[in-house]
Amino acid sequence: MTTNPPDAANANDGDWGAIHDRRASEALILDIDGFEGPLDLLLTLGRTQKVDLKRISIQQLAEQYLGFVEQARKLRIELAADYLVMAAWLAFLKSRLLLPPDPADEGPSGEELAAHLAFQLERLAAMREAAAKIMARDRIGQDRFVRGIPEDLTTAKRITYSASLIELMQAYARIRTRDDFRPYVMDREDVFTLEEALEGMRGLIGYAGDWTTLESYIPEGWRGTPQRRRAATAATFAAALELVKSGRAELRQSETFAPITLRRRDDRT
Amino acid sequence: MTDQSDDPSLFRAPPLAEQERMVEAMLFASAEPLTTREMEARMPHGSDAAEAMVLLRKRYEGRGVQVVRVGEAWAIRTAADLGFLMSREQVETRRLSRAAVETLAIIAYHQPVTRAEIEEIRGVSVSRGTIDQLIEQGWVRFGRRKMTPGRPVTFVVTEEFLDHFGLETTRDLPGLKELREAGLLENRPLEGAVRVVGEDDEDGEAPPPEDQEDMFED
Amino acid sequence: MTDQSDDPSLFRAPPLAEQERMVEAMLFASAEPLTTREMEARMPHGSDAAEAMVLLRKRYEGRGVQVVRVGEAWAIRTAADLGFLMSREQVETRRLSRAAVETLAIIAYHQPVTRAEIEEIRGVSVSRGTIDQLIEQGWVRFGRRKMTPGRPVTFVVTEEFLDHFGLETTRDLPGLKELREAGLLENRPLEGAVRVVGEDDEDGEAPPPEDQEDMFED
Repeated sequence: MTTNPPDAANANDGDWGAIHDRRASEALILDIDGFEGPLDLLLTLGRTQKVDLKRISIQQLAEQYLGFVEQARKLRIELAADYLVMAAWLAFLKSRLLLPPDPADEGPSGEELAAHLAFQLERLAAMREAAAKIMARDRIGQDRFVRGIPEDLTTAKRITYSASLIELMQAYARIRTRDDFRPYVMDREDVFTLEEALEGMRGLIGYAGDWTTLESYIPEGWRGTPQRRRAATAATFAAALELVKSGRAELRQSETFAPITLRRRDDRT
Repeated sequence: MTDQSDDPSLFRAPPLAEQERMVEAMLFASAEPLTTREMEARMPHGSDAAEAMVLLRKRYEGRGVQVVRVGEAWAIRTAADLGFLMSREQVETRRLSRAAVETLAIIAYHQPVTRAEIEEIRGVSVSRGTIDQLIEQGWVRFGRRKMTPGRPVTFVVTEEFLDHFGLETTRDLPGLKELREAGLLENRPLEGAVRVVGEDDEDGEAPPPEDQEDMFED
Repeated sequence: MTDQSDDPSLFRAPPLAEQERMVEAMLFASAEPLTTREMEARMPHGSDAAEAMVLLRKRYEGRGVQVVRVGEAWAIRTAADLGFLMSREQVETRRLSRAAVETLAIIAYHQPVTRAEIEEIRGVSVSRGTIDQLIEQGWVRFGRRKMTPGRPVTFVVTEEFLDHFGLETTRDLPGLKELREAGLLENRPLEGAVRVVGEDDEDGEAPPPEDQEDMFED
């Protein structure tokens, strides 16, 4: 008893063309790494239709592609995700092309989608051809040559600086007479800023449950010269007002020019 | 300095024949193309490099070396038919991958073109390395950003590309006119068309459906 | 190549004009001078490079480039009278920065002066670049080291400085009183002269006011 292996039986059933086609598609599958993505594969499949790309049957192409994916699956070849995306889309396109258009459907019709795919294939094929034409041109270093002993066409950039004697003297005078312009100088050494005062008081106010004089918040080192004391007093007073405003302290003065005192404001009362 | 300024020769440009000698010397000396402006900057005051170039170009017609235009610049290159003599000078250029060659062609024909547009045409994502390779080769550079959402960068081909492939301008790309007439240089995205790449494209968005008809009417 | 060897035209030397084109292209592209023998080895069989060279030499007579003999070999070189086109110096004049003018003034008035002293007088630190710039310009040079601890280098102004500013010696520089009398003291400090003391001051306090007059009375 002789039994043909199933493959051979199938081969006998089909005609030569079918075998040829199958072999070709298997060859494609084995060459899957050689493809630059699904569009490239479609283009290759499309070429088997042996027609002008403009008149390619997208429906037939979709079937070829789906057949290819099917084959790959049978041969347990992992296809990259984008090949599967293309397969799903082509299946959708095929159904769109087969069914009568649904007037409620938004977006392009199946024909429009098919025409666009044909355009994409044609464009890709055109770019391939153009690339080949470019690469076949007379190229530098192969057909055309540049000067073998180029000379340096140098451009030395020299920067010179200009300055006049007057500028020089004015600059010197400016440096040497800086002190003459003291009124214009912001001397920060004797400035106690509101920020500094606030920072200091925020740290201390928590402890001031009882009325404490504002003066006691003036930091050490700012009570000496009148100038410094004045600056620090003003800043501390302003900072105290800020704390009152934000509800963190209370301020009290018994009479005009009497010492100003403040204490923490207890939220819970 | 002042005593020389009376010398009229300083204010008279040299004869054109002399200017022709000058542009000839400069173009011979330089391996890179030179613009007439660059040449004029080196020539005596009042010189007209462009006019001198007309003479020079004519002089070298049919010779073993030729004066060629490269974009805005000029260069002297050996005649292509004599390439066989230069086997010793031949430079082994790194073979570009198929992806790189295609990408280069797409940039040349579609420039300025965004990466998303290149991907749309090729149907695959363009690896960073492919464009880097072309930039490194000196054939591609960044163009202006596109004024579309996301302001994507664009790519254009360089003067070196033109020089390398013997093109005067990008208008001389082979088959450009036919491709344009066939509408194959258009970028016409279609809503609902398959997108196998470009989930992260900002500029790859298809236009809203109401614009669609317009897109096809050009 | 081998399949072409049957072609009878290969055994007939090309016309001399064609040979002239060939030697021209080879000399242009070659990185080193070529002997007629080397050229002939590359040319079609039966060519006479020496004869082609006679034509080529004549053709380039009086041109911007010339065919010259280098030992036993030939090369194309720029005509000697056009060498000036190859190198060009572009001079750009810039205004000296405020920091540089001040530093220069201090060096002029106080030389020899150390960097620490300059900083003390200016009230701000002096960047390395500022002094370098003045040295490069040729206005300042290194003086003798000071015989103080650390033996710091000093800076002095150069002859070129005196020349540029039209001074015979630095003693000619006017003092503060003269500057004031000459109306050279501005009524108010220039914008930016307002200096918050201690901001970028490394050396701290400016010298006490009583020293000031002395500095000018030399």
